[in-house]
Amino acid sequence: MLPRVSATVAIPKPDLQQVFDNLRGSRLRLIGPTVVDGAIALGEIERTEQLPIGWSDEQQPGRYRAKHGAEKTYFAFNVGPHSWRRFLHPPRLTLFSAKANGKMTIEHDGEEPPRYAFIGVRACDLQAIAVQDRVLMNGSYRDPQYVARRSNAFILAVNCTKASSTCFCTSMQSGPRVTGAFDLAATELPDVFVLDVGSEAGSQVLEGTSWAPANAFDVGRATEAVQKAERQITREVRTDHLGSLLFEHLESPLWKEVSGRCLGCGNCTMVCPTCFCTTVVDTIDLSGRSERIRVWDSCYTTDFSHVHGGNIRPSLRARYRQWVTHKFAAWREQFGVSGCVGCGRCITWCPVGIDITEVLKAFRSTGVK
Amino acid sequence: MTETAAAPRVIRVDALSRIEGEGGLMVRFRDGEVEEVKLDVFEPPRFFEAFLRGRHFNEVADMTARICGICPVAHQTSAVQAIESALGVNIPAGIRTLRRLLYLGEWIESHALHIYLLHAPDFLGYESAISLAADHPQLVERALRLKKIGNELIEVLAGRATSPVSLCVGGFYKTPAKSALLKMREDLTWALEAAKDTAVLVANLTFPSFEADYELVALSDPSEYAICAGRIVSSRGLDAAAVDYEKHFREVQVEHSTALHSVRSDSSSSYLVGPLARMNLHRETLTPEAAELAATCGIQWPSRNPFHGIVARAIELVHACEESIAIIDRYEQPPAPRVAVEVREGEGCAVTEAPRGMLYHRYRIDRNGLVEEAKIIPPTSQNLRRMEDDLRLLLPGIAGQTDREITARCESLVRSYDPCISCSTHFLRVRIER
Amino acid sequence: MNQARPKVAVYKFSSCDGCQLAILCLEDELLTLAEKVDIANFLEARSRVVDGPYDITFVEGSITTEEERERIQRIRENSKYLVAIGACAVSGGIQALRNWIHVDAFVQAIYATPEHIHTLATSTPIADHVHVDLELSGCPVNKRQLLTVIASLLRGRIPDVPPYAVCIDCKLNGTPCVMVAQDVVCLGPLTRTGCDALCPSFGRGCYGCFGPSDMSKPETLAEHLKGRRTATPEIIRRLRGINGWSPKFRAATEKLEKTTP
Amino acid sequence: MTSTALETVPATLRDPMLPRAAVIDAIKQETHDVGTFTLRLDEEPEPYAFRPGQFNMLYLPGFGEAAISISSDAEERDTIKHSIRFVGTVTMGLSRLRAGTEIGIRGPYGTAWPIEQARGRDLVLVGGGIGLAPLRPVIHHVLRHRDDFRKVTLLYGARSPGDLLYAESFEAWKQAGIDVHVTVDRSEDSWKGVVGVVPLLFYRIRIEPKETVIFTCGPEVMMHFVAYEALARRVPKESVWLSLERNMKCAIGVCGHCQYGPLFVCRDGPVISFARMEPYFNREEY
Ligand SMILES: Cc1cc2nc3c(=O)[nH]c(=O)nc-3n(C[C@H](O)[C@H](O)[C@H](O)COP(=O)(O)OP(=O)(O)OC[C@H]3O[C@@H](n4cnc5c(N)ncnc54)[C@H](O)[C@@H]3O)c2cc1C
Ligand code: SF4
Ligand code: SF4
Ligand code: SF4
Repeated sequence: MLPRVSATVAIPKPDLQQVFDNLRGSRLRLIGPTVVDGAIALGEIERTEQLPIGWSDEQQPGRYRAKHGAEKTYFAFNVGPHSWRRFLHPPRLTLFSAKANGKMTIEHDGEEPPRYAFIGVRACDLQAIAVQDRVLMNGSYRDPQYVARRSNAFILAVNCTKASSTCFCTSMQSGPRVTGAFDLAATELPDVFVLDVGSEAGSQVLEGTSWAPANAFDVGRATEAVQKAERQITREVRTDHLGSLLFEHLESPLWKEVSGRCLGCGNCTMVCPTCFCTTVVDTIDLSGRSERIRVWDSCYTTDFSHVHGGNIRPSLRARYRQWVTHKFAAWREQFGVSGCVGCGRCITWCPVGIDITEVLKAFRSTGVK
Repeated sequence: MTETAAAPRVIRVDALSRIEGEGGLMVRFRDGEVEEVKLDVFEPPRFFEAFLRGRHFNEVADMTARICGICPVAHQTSAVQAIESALGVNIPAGIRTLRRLLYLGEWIESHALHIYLLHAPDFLGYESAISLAADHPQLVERALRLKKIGNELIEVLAGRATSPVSLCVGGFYKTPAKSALLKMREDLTWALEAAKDTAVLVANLTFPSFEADYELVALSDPSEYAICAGRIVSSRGLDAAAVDYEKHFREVQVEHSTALHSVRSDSSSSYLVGPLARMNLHRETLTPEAAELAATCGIQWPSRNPFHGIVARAIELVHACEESIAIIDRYEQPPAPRVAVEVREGEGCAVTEAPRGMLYHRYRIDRNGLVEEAKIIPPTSQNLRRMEDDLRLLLPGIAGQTDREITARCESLVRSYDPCISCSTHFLRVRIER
Repeated sequence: MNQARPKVAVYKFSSCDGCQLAILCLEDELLTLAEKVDIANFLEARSRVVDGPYDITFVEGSITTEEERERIQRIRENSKYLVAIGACAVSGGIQALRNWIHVDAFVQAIYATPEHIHTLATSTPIADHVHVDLELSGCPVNKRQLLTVIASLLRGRIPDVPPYAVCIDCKLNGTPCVMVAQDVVCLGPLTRTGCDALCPSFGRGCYGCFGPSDMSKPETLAEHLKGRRTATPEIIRRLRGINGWSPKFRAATEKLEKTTP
Repeated sequence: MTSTALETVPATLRDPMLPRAAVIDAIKQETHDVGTFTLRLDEEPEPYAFRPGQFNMLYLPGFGEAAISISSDAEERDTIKHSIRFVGTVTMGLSRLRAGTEIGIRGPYGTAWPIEQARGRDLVLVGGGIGLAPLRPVIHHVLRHRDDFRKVTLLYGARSPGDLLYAESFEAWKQAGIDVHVTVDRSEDSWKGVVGVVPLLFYRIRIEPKETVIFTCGPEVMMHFVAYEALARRVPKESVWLSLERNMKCAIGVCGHCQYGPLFVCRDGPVISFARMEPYFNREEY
C-alpha cells in the first residue's frame, strides 16, 4: 500500500536511502547537496552518506562558511553556490556542429537529455524553477533541452528549518515553506522526515520504506520547525509598486553610487537561480568543422550589449541597472512574476558583498521622498 | 673556402635553432688551428633573483615557474623545497611521491620533445620534425602522443603543463583523486611501449665517434633514481650534501654570455650534468625495464660520448613511464593536500634533477615570510663551460670539413645537451671564425 | 589571407619560451597546421628559415634590450598580421617587475663585469614599440585560444577572444568561489578569462596570469580587501605579478603606494 | 514515471535554434559596404512566408549568426533578399561568399509593420542608412497596392551619396506615385540634392496628423528625432512605428540579449509603436 497524493507521512530518516534506491531503480540520476571544496554544492549522488550530514552553513554578504557540527542532520543548511538551473539549463550545451564546404551540413546528435531526480530543492528554488519554466517552456518558443529535462525531473523538495542571514524568501512570497509542484516535500525532524506527497510518482518512491501517516505531533513539530526558520529571516524587500518605482528612477544617481562598489564580475547573475541569459559561441578549427555552443551569459559582460556602432550599455552603472531593473521590474511585465525569489545567493556570492535588499531600500527612500 | 695566412676562418651561427632560448656560436680558426670557441648567450637577463626579493615565499613557486616554459615543475620543486628547508617544514611521504610523479610528467614531456622534435632530425638528416613527418609520419605522431601524455600527467596533477598551478610550500593546493590518475594509466602503458621503441630506435642511430673526459655530476640516492633529492656525487669522487652546493661549484662571468658559467670551485674546471651524467653514475637505480634496455641497447655504459645523450634521455623516458605507472598503482590520495607552514626566519636550498640536469635554488626568508635573497643555478649554465670545452675538442678532428658540415656537427653537439637558454636566465648564435 | 599556404613566423623576445611552446603543445593539430600553413620561421622548432614577408607573425616576449627594440621594428615591417602572444608580449611580463627596481645595482651584484650586460631599464610590451594587430594574453597563452586565432585567421574571421573576467568561467564550471567560501584573495574578478578558471578549481586564488579583463576595477577590489584586513603591501604585491605592468594594475598599485605611509 | 504534474511534451520537439539551409542565388554589391543577397530556400520542411518588417537569423558556420531584415517583396514567394552591411564577424564572413554557397537561415522572426493601420491614410516612411532595408518590403507592398493608400512619402538619408541604398530604384518609385525625398550628411561635388540629417526632411513635407502613419528605421538617435518631429506635428504616438536594433543571439526570446526595458526586441519588436516604447526609448544607456 502506498500513500495517497496530498497525504502527509513520516519515514525514519535512514529510509531515505530506500527512496534513493527507488529513484535510481527508475533510471534517474540523483542530484543533491554534497560538500565540495568548502561549500555545500550540488552534485551527483547515490547514497545518503554523500549528503552533507552534520553540515550547516553561515552566510553573510560576500561570505560563506560551511561548518561541520555534532548533530546528524541531513538538510540543516540553506541554498549554496549552485542552483538547479545547472541541470535544467546547463551552463554549456552544444547545439549542433556544422561543416562549411560550400554546402551546409549540420550534425545534431540526438543524445537523450539526462533524467534527473533533484534531492533537497528548497522553496525559493522551487519557485525559481517555476520562473524559468515561464521563460523557457511556456513562451511561443520552447527550449527542447529544457522541456525534456524539466518534464522528466523528479523533485524531492525540502522545507527550510533554518534561515541564513541573506535569505529573504518571505518578502518574495517564495518560502520558507515549499509550495508549488513537487513530488515529495520533506521537513526534517531529529528522528523522522515528515513528507508531503505531491504526486503519484512521489507516492511510488515510498515503496519499501516503513512510511506511516504522520501523526499530529510530527505535523506540529514540522510546522514549528519551518516557523522557526521564518522567524530567523531578517532581510526584507518591499515589493509593492517596486517595478514602477525602479522604472521611474532609471536616471537616479543611486545607480552610479552602487555600481562604484561593484566589480562588474557578473557573479550575482551567474549564481541567480532564475537568470536565463545565454550567448552562443562558434568554435572554429583547422579542419573547417565548427560547433555552436550555448553558454550562460550575463548582462554584466560588455559583449552582452554590444551592437554594431558601439555598446548599448558601456558603463557599469548601466549594466548594474539592467540587472536590477530586469529582476525587479521588467520581469513582472515579461513573465508575470518577479525575477527574484529571495534566495539571497547574489548577496552571499558577490565578492564585495553588495546587498540587493539594501540597494532596493535606498531606492525606496528616494522614491518616497 | 680560401684560407689566407692572415685572415682567420670564422664560422658563425647567429641563432641556433631547435633549442630553447636564444644563443649563438662562434668558432675562429687561425692557420687551421682552433683559436676561439664561444657560445654566445644573448638571451637578455630577466633578473629573477632581483625581483624575487621582497616577495612572499608563497609567491615564489608561481614566479619561478616563469623562468622556463619547458621545465617549470623543476623550478617550482626546487623552489618550494628550498623554502621548506628554510622554514623547517617536513613533507609527508605521500605528498613527496606525488611531487615525484609530477616531476616525472615533466621528464616525459621534455624528453619526448627533445628526442624527437629537437635532436633526432640531426641524426636522420632532416631540418626539423615537420620535414621528418613528411617521410615518417608515424615517428612524429608517436613523439607527439608521448609528449602529450607527459603534459596530461602534469595537467591532472597541477592544471597545466606550462606554469602549473598546484605546487606550493607545504605540498599542493589540491591533490587528485585516485580515479583521475587511473585515467592516465592506459595512456602511460602505451607510452611505456612507445618509449621502449624510442630507446631502441635512438640507440641504433649512427653517432660520431667522439669522447671527452668528463667530471659527471648528479644527485644520487641509493633507493631510487634521484630526482627530487639526494646527495651530489661526481665521477671524480665528490660526495656532498645539497646544502654544500655552493662550496663545490661557483659561477663565473664570461664576456660573450649573459648566462654565468658554473665551474668546480677548486679546479675551476667544467663538469657535466644531465641525462648522460645520471645514466653513467647510477644506472643501478633504474626501473627494471629501463635497466634492461640500458644493458641491451648496444651502448657501452659508462659512455663518454656526448652524442649518446639522446640514448640516455630515451632510457630515462622509459624509466619515467614505468615509474609513473607504479606510483599511480600505489597511490592513495593524501588526507590533506598540504601541511601547515609557520613563518620564521631562515635560509634553505634544494637541488633537484631537471630534465637537463641539476637545478639549484637557495632562498633566505625574513621573519615576515619575505624573500631576502634568492639564488638560482639552472642546469644549462652548469653545462655551458662543458659545451665550449667539448666544441674545442671536437673541432680539430673536423677542421677539414666545409663550414656547413662543421656548423651542422657543432650544432648537433650543442643540441645533445638540450640546452635551455631561457632557463639559464643569467644564459644560442654559432659563429665560426677561421 | 586567401592565398594557398600563408607563411607563418614565430619570434622570441625576452621570455620563458612557454608561449611558443604552446604551438608545439598543439599535439593533435601540429601536423595539420604544418600542412595548412608554411611554418616559415620558427627557430625553436625548425632550422629551415624562409624569408618573409610573413602573413602571420607570432611574437613572444617583451622588449628589454636595445637589440630587441630594433629587431621588433624589422619584424613588423616584414609581417602583414602581427600577433603578440603571452603576458610578456602583451604587458611586459613578469620581468617587468624589474621596472620598479634598479637593475643596475643588481647587475653589479651578480656580474663581475657589469659593462658586458646590455639591458634597458624597463621591460615593455610589444605594442609600446610597434603596431600590434592582435594581442593574446596569458602566461602562458591558452593553446585552444591560440588555435582558434590561427583557424580564424585562416578562414578570414575576426578572432574572438573573450574579454570578460575569470569569475564567469569559474561559475560556468561550478567552482564555489574561493574568496567567498574560503577567505582566499582571488584576482578572478579583475582578470581576463582564458585559463578556464584554473586556480580556483585547485582551491586557490587567481593570480592574474591573463591580465586585466575589459572592465577590471583593481581599485575597487583593493578597497574591499583592505576592509577585509588584507595589508596594502600585500595587495600591491598581488597586483604586481605576472601582469603588474599592464596599465590598469600598474596604475592601481602606484596609487596604493602613494596612499600607504 | 509521471511527475510534478507537468504537461507531457512531444519526444522530438524541433530545436528552434537549428537553421535550415539556403542557397545564395545572387549577390549584388549595393554600396562599398552593403551587398544584397538573394537566397533560395527549399520548400522543405515548410514553405517560407514573411511579413514586411520581419527578419531572419543568417548563419555562417564557424562565424555565427546575425539578425538581418528581409528586404524583398513578401508576395514574391520563391526568393528572399537581404541587404547586409559588412561590419563585423558574421557579416564580414558573408561578404566573402560567392553565389552558389549554402548558408543557414532561421526565421522569419519579430513583429511586422502595421500596414493595415496605414490603409486608406497617408504613409510616411523614414529611413536612415541600412535602415531602408526593412522598409523596402513596405515599398514593394505599396507598389503592388498603391490605391490602398493616400499619400505615400519616403524620407531617406545616408552618410554620403555613395552610401545611399537602392538609389537606382528611386526614380521608379517616384513614377509609381511615391514622394521620395533624399538627403545626405556629407555631400560630394556631384551631389545636387539636399544635405542634412533625415529629420530635417520633415520640413519639406506637409503632414495631416490624424491621417498619417509613420514607419521609421535607422540609428536610434535618428529615430528619436523622427519621433520628436512627428509629435511636434501632432501625429499621435500610436501612429509612429519604430524598428529597433539590439544584440541578438537567439531571436526567440530566450537568450536575453535584446531586452529593452520590459521588451524583447526579437519578440515584441523589432517593429514597435512609439507609444509603447516611450518610457524607455533613448534613455541614457538603457
Ligand atoms: C532586427 C534586426 C534587423 C537587422 N537588419 C539588418 C539588415 O537588414 N542589414 C544589416 O546590415 N544589418 C541588420 N541588422 C544589424 C545586424 O544584425 C548587425 O550588424 C550584425 O549582427 C552584425 O553582426 P556581425 O557578426 O557581422 O558583427 P559583430 O561582430 O557583432 O560586430 C558588430 C560591430 O561591432 C564591432 N565589434 C565586434 N566585436 C567587437 C568588440 N569586442 N568590441 C568592439 N567592437 C566590436 C565590429 O567591428 C562591428 O562594427 C539588424 C539587426 C537587428 C536586431
Ligand atoms: S536576484 Fe539574488 S536573491 Fe533574487 S533570486 Fe537572484 S540570486 Fe536570489
Ligand atoms: S538580463 Fe541580466 S538579470 Fe536578466 S536574466 Fe539576463 S543575466 Fe539575468
Ligand atoms: S557579484 Fe557583486 S561585484 Fe559582481 S557584478 Fe554582481 S554586484 Fe557587482
